[in-house]
Amino acid sequence: MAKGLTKAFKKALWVYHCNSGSCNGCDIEIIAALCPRYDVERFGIKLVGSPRHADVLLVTGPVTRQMEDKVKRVFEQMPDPKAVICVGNCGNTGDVFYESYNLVGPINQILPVDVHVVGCPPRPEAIIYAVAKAWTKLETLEG
Amino acid sequence: MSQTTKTTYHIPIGPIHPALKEPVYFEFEIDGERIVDVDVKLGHVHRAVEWASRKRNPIQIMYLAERICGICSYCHPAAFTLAVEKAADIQVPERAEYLRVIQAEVERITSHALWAGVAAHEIGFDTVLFLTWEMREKLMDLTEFLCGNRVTKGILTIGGIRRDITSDMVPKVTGVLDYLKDNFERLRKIFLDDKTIKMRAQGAGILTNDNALKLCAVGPTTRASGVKKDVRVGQSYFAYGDLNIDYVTPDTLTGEVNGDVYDRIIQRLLEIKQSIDLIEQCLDKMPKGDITYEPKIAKVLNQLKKAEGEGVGRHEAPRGEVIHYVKLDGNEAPFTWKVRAPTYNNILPWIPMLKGEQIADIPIVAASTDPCMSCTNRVGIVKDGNKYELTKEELHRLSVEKTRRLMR
Amino acid sequence: MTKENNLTPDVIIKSFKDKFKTKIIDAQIKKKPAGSEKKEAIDIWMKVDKSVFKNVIKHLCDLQYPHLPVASGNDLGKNIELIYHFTLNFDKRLEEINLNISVELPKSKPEIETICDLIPGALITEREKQEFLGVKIKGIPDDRRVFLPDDFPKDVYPWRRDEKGLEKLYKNLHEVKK
Amino acid sequence: MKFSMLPSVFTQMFKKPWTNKFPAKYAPDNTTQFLADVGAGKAELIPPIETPPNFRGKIKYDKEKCTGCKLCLKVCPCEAIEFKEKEKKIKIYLSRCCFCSQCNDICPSNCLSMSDEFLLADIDPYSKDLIVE
Repeated sequence: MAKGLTKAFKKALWVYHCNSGSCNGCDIEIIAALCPRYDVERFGIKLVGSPRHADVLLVTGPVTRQMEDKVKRVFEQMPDPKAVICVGNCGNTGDVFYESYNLVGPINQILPVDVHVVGCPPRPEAIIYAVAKAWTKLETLEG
Repeated sequence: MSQTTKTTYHIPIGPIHPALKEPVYFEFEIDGERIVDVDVKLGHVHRAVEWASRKRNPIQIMYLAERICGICSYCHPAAFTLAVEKAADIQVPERAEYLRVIQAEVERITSHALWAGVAAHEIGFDTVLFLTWEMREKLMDLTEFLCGNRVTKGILTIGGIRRDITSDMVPKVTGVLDYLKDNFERLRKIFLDDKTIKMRAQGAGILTNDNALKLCAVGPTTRASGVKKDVRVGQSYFAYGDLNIDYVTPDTLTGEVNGDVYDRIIQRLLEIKQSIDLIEQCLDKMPKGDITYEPKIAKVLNQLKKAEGEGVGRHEAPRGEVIHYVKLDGNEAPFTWKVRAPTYNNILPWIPMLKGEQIADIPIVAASTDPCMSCTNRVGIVKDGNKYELTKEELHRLSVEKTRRLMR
Repeated sequence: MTKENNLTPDVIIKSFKDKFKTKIIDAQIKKKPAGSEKKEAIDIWMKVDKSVFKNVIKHLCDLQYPHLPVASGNDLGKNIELIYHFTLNFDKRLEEINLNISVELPKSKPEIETICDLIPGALITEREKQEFLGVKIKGIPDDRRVFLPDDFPKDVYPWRRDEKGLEKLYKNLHEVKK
Repeated sequence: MKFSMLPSVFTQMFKKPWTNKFPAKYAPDNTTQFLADVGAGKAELIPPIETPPNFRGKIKYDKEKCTGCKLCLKVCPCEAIEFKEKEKKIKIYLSRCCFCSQCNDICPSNCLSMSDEFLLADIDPYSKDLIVE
């Protein structure tokens, strides 16, 4: 992402969640982060229905063979200043499914990932902590 | 004389989904608004679990089994331990059997609460989603208190259970149960007495009793159609043989069964009540004693290495019956391990359910069977050449619009 | 579907034995007590000859309409064994019986008739056997693949023990360490 | 009745919101600055929801007690533990670990234990502070 990001970009990060074959433990924790108890909406983070309106792509799961090109297509459809957060160890290193004939590898081989969230599944606060790390990274790009 | 040929449109749905659902791919043949034919393509979540188990010993497979489905992460290891214990002929102490029942029922309530929130969200009631998930957060705290992790419990081991519920932990459990009981009435009023949910759910996605039997549907989906099929009642495993438990079908509340989405809502609410009652029975009937037949895991592994035989483990998961088949033949990794998640059997009933429904009903009917992988997000309608896509928002708006139209 | 009421394990085995005589290779009953009152879960393991498999299932359906959750299979080197797991009496408290019918097919020509006409629910598990074990199911209504991707090589069957085709697809996600 | 939700709306209005405002009530303008202040003790971080006793979080490894018996390698489901031959010690990759604590139970000299720290996120999955030496 080129320099010259406005200050307001990180104030309202719209999030698109993409499940590339995960066991949906991490997906539930993402939705739990949106629910009233952790409420990431106070940071302006909203789940949107289409990658075309999203700034951050939340990817979960070790990418299965059928989902590889679909995950890439979703990534390309996102408008440019974008970030990718990989939630859960499955995406970081495929924790329990580390050897298989139908998986095509941790997500950082397919997409440029900005922040890896460790945990199986990570607690909603760990996801908020990862979003804070993403802010610090975005701030380095602010013009 | 323009003779209009009746053509059906072909709608692909999926497989990427913005909300929590897993990727599955629907192909609908629709005629106007009515669905003529449904075709489901699975396999987007195929992580070759059974194939990977050939190089691992049973303790490692336990954690592979736990991550097959994130929401009901207790049912697969439960069926796996039952199968291994039958194959290797291991006797589990009684206290562990009762503790296993408590964990199974806590997970069932958590999963049904999650489903209730998602179903309400599909119809358009987001506040009910937040309300049921607030109740679910209390249950997640209870699970974290009992097992150490909110979602993947990791509490089962072969021949017993890893964490005990000591007497000073019991008040916390009963505290959450009391909170559930007085909230249950609020939930029942919201779901069952609400005029709009009745309009949307009654008569939608009907699965007749005969179809449910023929297509071997399992779990709440088939019990809502009046088929008395529940592994906990039919077979004696864990400690279900000692508790008084009976089949739960919607007619216990409304006196008649017609197998539509409304009955599935009733079915799941009744099962939450039944699970609360089961946990209380277990808490006061729990015998003393140790919680695993062999605390040293290394010794368990050696014994399993020498064991031979095959076994079938069946457990009643929140979505239906989970069945595992394990064949041990005397070396470190089991010879075969076959997993069958409940949603396999609930795929075929989708076809009779969805036939004749409108597009706007797809989300609620698909979500009513609480599939472990359901999806709708972008509906691409190919109409006279130009392809335009209804995003999840529009599909959701269609569904909400229909609710508003009915409300007037 | 006839509703036979007093189906006990010995009644079931006797009714199969005297109808198919030697074709039932062997049948054993296993019981496993559970809970403090030691109530038993009943398993019947039955080996059946390939030639008579279809009318064994027909006979079972007349006896009592079973619930078929799944058919599992394993590769025994020379031949492939398919095990159909049925349950009977599933609507009576504590009387559910697991009936596991296993049939062995030669690996050279693994073929078996479909039971989708008797039990329509068996379609998905039969399609899965076709793609994972390479068992040809004669007369299956729709034989597309269920779980494997379309670009998966045609004659590679992942559950077979001696499978060579998987090596080039295999990927260890930890290789990317350094 | 028509307005059945009104009573609960009013009760809800006077209740304290249930949200636990972890790290701060709203997004700080400059997060790096805010984290630096927290480090320096000037700003105060609202703690996350506290974890129950024996929560399964980041693994703690007591190097001296470890005898290098490699039992934990045998039982780890995700190959997250790597054995260093020369000094007979182990190295645990947190980005591979599935936090099942089987290694704690099987370790004869119980040098492995689970802390309750769970805020683990980093730019690179194999970075230094995600590996327990």
